[in-house]
Amino acid sequence: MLNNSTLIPLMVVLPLIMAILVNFLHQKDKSVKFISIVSLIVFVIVPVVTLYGVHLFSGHLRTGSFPEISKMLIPEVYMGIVYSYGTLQKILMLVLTIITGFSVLTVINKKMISGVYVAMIFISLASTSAIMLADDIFNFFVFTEFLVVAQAALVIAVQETKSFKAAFKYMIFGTISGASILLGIALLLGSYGLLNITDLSNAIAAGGQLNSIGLSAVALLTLGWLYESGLFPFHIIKSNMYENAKPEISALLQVQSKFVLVAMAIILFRVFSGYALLKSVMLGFAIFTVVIGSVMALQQIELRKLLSYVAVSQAGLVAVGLGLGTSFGIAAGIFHAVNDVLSMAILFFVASFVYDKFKTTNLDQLREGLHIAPLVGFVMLLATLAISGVPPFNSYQSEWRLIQAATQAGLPELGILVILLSVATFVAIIKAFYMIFMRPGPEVEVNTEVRGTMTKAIIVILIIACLGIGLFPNVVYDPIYNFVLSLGV
Amino acid sequence: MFDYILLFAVALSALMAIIQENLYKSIIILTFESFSLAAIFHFLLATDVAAVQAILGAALLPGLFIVALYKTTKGRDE
Amino acid sequence: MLEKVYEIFHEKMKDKGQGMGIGSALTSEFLMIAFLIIGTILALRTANSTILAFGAIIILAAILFTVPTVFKVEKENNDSINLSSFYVALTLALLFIIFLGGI
Amino acid sequence: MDPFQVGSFLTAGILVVTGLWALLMMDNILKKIIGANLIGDGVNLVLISIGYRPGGFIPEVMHHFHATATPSDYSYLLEFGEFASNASYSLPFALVLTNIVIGASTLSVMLALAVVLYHKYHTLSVQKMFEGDE
Repeated sequence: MLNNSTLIPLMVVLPLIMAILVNFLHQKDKSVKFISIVSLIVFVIVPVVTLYGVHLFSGHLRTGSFPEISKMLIPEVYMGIVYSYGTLQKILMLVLTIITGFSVLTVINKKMISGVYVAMIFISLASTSAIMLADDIFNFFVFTEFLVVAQAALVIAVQETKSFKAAFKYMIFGTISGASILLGIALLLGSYGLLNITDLSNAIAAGGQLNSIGLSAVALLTLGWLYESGLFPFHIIKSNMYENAKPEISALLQVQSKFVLVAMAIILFRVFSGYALLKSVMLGFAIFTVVIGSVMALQQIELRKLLSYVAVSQAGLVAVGLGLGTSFGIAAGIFHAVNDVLSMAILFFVASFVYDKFKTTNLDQLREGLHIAPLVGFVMLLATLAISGVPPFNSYQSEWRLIQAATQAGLPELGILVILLSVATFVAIIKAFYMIFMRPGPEVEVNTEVRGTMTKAIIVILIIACLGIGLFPNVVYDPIYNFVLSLGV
Repeated sequence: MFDYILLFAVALSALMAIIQENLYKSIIILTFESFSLAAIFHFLLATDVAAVQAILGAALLPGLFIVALYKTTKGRDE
Repeated sequence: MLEKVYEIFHEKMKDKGQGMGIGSALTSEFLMIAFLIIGTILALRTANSTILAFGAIIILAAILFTVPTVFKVEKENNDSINLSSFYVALTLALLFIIFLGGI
Repeated sequence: MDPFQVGSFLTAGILVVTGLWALLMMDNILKKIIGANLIGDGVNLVLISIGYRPGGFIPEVMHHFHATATPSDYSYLLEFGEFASNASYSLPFALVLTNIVIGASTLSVMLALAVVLYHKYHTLSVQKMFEGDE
């Protein structure tokens, strides 16, 4: 396990280098296109060929015990950033890079290519991978800040007033959450003198009961977690971001925020292992987000807004699994994150197709789409079934495990709530499906230039992936479950 | 003694910068706050941070704010 | 009974599309009610059965008086920055009370 | 704890609370951004105060210690133990440097957005911007 794997930092460094490179190549569209396609292939290959292990930047493996608490002598502090790469990171990295690739391909196909735009996508990819890999709490913080700026820049690039407003709100609250994460880190550093997550977790576990400084740090970091994953008080801001980005970028943004949710929750569980109240609080916020998200999704008459709220409520469902706190629940939550990201990406790509083809995503103005795009309609129907947990698809497997985990954790009521929520999600999206594709009425204006071959290929590939995971869930689920067991939270 | 006065000055000027109605004055007070903070960093034995904070707080930050304010109030006059 | 509820929703949603709109609003209304009941049971089950009984009755009364809740939820979730700020401040205070107060 | 350190923590608390108040309650968009800046300053001050050691010396400026130095060769250099027990703790300084740079870049993006939003709505009031018609 502890081999010093040199390829691990490439997952963060390569996207950053490529971002700088394509940023310089502004307005040279052909070279940007070439470089992005080549680098995307490399980004997908790197997680596959990397060996599991840890990478130590300028550090050495700690031998022996961790330092005494509250004693900040320099020789005893373990400096140097550590990245660790396990099975969970491999699965998440693969899904993330593949969906990033699909997003960039759609962007290229739409002739919206621009060096800065692709650079921002690459920076957000690098930040998300660093957040998932980092075993160092300050490195994690730095990349969350990068992620906020890059995501805001992706939304700003739409150049509409609403997107400016959404990005401004996102950055204002990003300041609060960034400050609260850093303050939490500062409190931990002050009382334990450590930044490495493994060491910190050992030190806190050895220290016994958390004192009031540690508890304040828990509160502050929890606020940061709520912001990064778009749970309750920040759900409006997050759904505004999804709604006002281009739909193919929203497909990327929701992947990033769900994976950051998982990564940061795992960091919190590892650092404050044995502190049960944290998990209950997470569960409370998660349930609230899920319900509010579904209720809001049911009210919408605009496709992108509807999908945004569905994405937020599904993020809440992932957090429900994590908040249950048993290893079965955590594994089910992470598995649901992977599944949900795939089916949600299909829906956002469909929204992208609809937006290009019919020039609007307002459901009141759309009708009779099935004659124009039968394949897209069929795939959207399948994706709707997938996201609401209908058996042959992947979400069924994870939601079934979520309900089982809730029952095992002694909260069978949560199982009922999860079933109700999948029904609500189904109603919300099937309403959109009916209004776009089935509703009779006069012909709508169609942009005949848009053929959407790329989008169609992407959604077909993704729905096949959904079906594959649904038929063989253990290929994905077993590594996740073993990883969660090895965490021992 | 001087360092305690600086701490007091930072706290007071932060409050003043928020309460102040005139935005130009508010930015000048903010610059003062940043610069005093740099001095406090020096007294807290972090000289390198103090240098960075002094450059950012005294030059870059008010510059950005003044440019933004100029762009916005000029638009109002038109 | 259901016709009456439908009438209420019809009245409230005159400008927001009919038919399917009302159907989904009703779905979300039932979801809210289910969530409130299940949430009450979850939160109070751990305390003791007397509190659970009283709490459930209070919540049922509250539901009866606040139906339809959906429009209130929608009003509380608009895009305004001030409302979000209020909820963020509330959450920060709540987190500190929960963790430091040790409830 | 040293009284100066306590004073720094208190000042940092005032900065954070003031900034949070401005960020959440103020209507003017530039005041909100000033509040964001103040929060960042407060957090930086907390971090720097953690590293403070009363009566110690500055690790970066005074070269009392060099990694390859031995006391016999360089008699004017301190021994490692003496250095380590007297110098202020320099890890937070690195964190603060990073945070200052991130804060400055975030601030500039927010200011640019404020300017753009001003040109759309011709007001600095956030209330009017976010509740005006689309």
